[in-house]
Amino acid sequence: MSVTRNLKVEFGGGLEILFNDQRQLKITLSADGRNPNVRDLIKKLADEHIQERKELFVEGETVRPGILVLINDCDWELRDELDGELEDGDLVVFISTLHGG
Amino acid sequence: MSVTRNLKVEFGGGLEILFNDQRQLKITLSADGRNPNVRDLIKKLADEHIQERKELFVEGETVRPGILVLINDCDWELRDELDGELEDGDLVVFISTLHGG
Amino acid sequence: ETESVNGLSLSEYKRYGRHMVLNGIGLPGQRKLKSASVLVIGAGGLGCPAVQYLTATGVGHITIVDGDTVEVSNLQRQILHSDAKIGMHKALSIKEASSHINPNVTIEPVLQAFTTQNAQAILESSQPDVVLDCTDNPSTRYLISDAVVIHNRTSKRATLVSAAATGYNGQIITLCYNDQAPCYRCIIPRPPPVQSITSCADDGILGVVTGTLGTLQATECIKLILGLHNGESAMTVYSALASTPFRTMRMRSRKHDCYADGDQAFDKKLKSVQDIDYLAFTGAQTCGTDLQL
Amino acid sequence: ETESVNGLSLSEYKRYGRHMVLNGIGLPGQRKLKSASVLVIGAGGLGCPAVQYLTATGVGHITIVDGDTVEVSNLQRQILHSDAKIGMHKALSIKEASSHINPNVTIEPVLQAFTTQNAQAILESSQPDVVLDCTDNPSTRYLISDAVVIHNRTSKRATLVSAAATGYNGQIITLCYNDQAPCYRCIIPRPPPVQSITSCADDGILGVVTGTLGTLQATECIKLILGLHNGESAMTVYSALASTPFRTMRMRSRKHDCYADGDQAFDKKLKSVQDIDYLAFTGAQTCGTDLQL
Ligand SMILES: [Zn+2]
Ligand SMILES: [Zn+2]
Repeated sequence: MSVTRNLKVEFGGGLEILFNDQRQLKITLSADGRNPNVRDLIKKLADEHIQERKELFVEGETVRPGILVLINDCDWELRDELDGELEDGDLVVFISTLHGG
Repeated sequence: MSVTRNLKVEFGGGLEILFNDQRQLKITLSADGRNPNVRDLIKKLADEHIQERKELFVEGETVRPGILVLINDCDWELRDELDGELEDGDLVVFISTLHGG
Repeated sequence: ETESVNGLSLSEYKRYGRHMVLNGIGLPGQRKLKSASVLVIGAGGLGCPAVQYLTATGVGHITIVDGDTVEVSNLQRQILHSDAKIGMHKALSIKEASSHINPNVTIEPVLQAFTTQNAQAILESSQPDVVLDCTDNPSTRYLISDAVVIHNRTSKRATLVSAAATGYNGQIITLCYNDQAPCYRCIIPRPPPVQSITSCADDGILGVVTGTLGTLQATECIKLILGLHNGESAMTVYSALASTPFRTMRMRSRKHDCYADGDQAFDKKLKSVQDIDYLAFTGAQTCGTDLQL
Repeated sequence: ETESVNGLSLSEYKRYGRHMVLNGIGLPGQRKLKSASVLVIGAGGLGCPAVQYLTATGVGHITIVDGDTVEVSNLQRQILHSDAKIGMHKALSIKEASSHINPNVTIEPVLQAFTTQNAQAILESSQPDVVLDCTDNPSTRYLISDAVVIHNRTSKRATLVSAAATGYNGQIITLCYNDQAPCYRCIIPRPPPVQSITSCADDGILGVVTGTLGTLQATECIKLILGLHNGESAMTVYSALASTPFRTMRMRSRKHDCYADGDQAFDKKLKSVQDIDYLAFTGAQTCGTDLQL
């Protein structure tokens, strides 16, 4: 049986450029026989929503260094990182850290 | 039958002073045989959470002029003002408008 | 440095290069900034940082309206003034400071308070693309909004960016963006009761809070001039001490029964700010004088 | 003006009155500000507005570290510099500008880049309550954080407020607040790949965005000195063009396996920033030079 979640995804710090300049996406995420997690979301974004320069978003199954992942305004480290299960309506924000000044 | 809602309430623009310097309250709001609305919330806040100078918060059954009411980051005018029904988990923000500079 | 290419001198290309390279600006954007006119009402805690960044970014024409002179109690937040300028008109002081930030910008100081008497004439002569309300009292806020509404019926539209700050708190809202956008009265139809407004001189204010709000006013203004504004009537509220310091709220549209820009028949419309006693309407004294210790 | 009451002169009472009346400040707060020491690393787009408001508010001792000199391409955002100061050291330029804002503040300019060679000595001699990272490249950000972590093992604790801005975006985070708070490495353990960092000179930046972030750095710093900070490791991210421009996120605590401030045995701890090649670590060149057109 497939479990489905409707999520809001937001990009910041310039990361939106990789996603066709879209700052916000609505994503429907499914997994078979278990709750979808952040690992599934990253894979879906990389597979279906980036045309080029995927390596500026993913590294293996996780995000590249310098990208912060925030779930409902909390650092994903407080919610099991890749294994963190997602709920309907969750807001997941991907932020590229900046260095200029 | 009584309908109950668990709400988050926040105060801003200095209004927190009327509420014992609390910026955030968790409020459980009930109504008999109908969904609780913003009118019920204002009455409960005025009756149970302000000790003095109630007139700086309410005027009749609504808030005094110069207070903005925002439900889930939207102006309450977009949600039926006093008659707007509240859902579990709604965030209601009361903001006093400022004039200094 | 007299050579000019496509409307900008070579030194302007060097000066503005770091933002001209951005998507959404480029040469067309810089030319929009250069030909824009902004009316800043209030040369205090909000007006100083706002003008500072408008000037640095190359907004071509800035009119600054303020009748006050610099006092020592202003200096904890009005960062373009200084001890040496105590007693000088604030609008002149800002003009002087701005000339060091960017000599390419024309600053027009108006050494009077913005009143029912001069409101329409100042709008008429400056023909602003954007008006920044950087004042400090409710009466003038209603006056500015009404004057902009009346002005926009017959002139090039001016968008109004209104900000305020008190204590550790601030607010900013963009008004009159188009025919369906609210004015100040649409958002706050009735003024707050007098007892809820501490007198201006008693209001404490952390200077850096006016800095944040004035800088955000400049940002809104630059976005508006560049056509990068999304046109939403959003209000951002700021509480420096809160754990969520900023909240941005989607606001109502123009109110059809608004006293200033409602759907009334022409002969019922507000026609002149001189018909209104703003002090009586708000019940509050104007202020602008500072705490005397 | 030599008369002093409870540690402040009469002119200081007049100057600071508008914030001394606030709950949480008063005379004790102003005395904390006056005796505080702040180390500002970087005298550019973030450092200018930060120092401007720290100075106006009466923070007593400010050390500014920057080896660069003023160039015309700085002036669209570095609002304390000016055409007349082109070629002058930025740290000296800020000292000069600050003296007009508030002559009561002592500014100590350090006319060198912050490097592995001078990092510990600068922290040692300034003994800061707060360090503001106002730099513009990843190498120096890691260096500053590591140097603060090492410094805090044996000296009065310095809290680190790190901000950055690129294009229309900015970020600010408060680090090293206490033993359980994260350092910069806890938040970003590995630097971003080189190809994701455009070279500094190619990065566009809207000047007013650095203004907002630098002003927010001053606000964090003032809250920290006054004891009004809630101690949370929150990060605020800003996108000037987004419909929700600000988001504040709750961040992780110190990481027990952090390279700099983890739970390693003493002999495995990072002991000296001189043991690290920060340029090799981040793979990026330092920068600070500006777009040459
Ligand atoms: Zn209206
Ligand atoms: Zn760490």
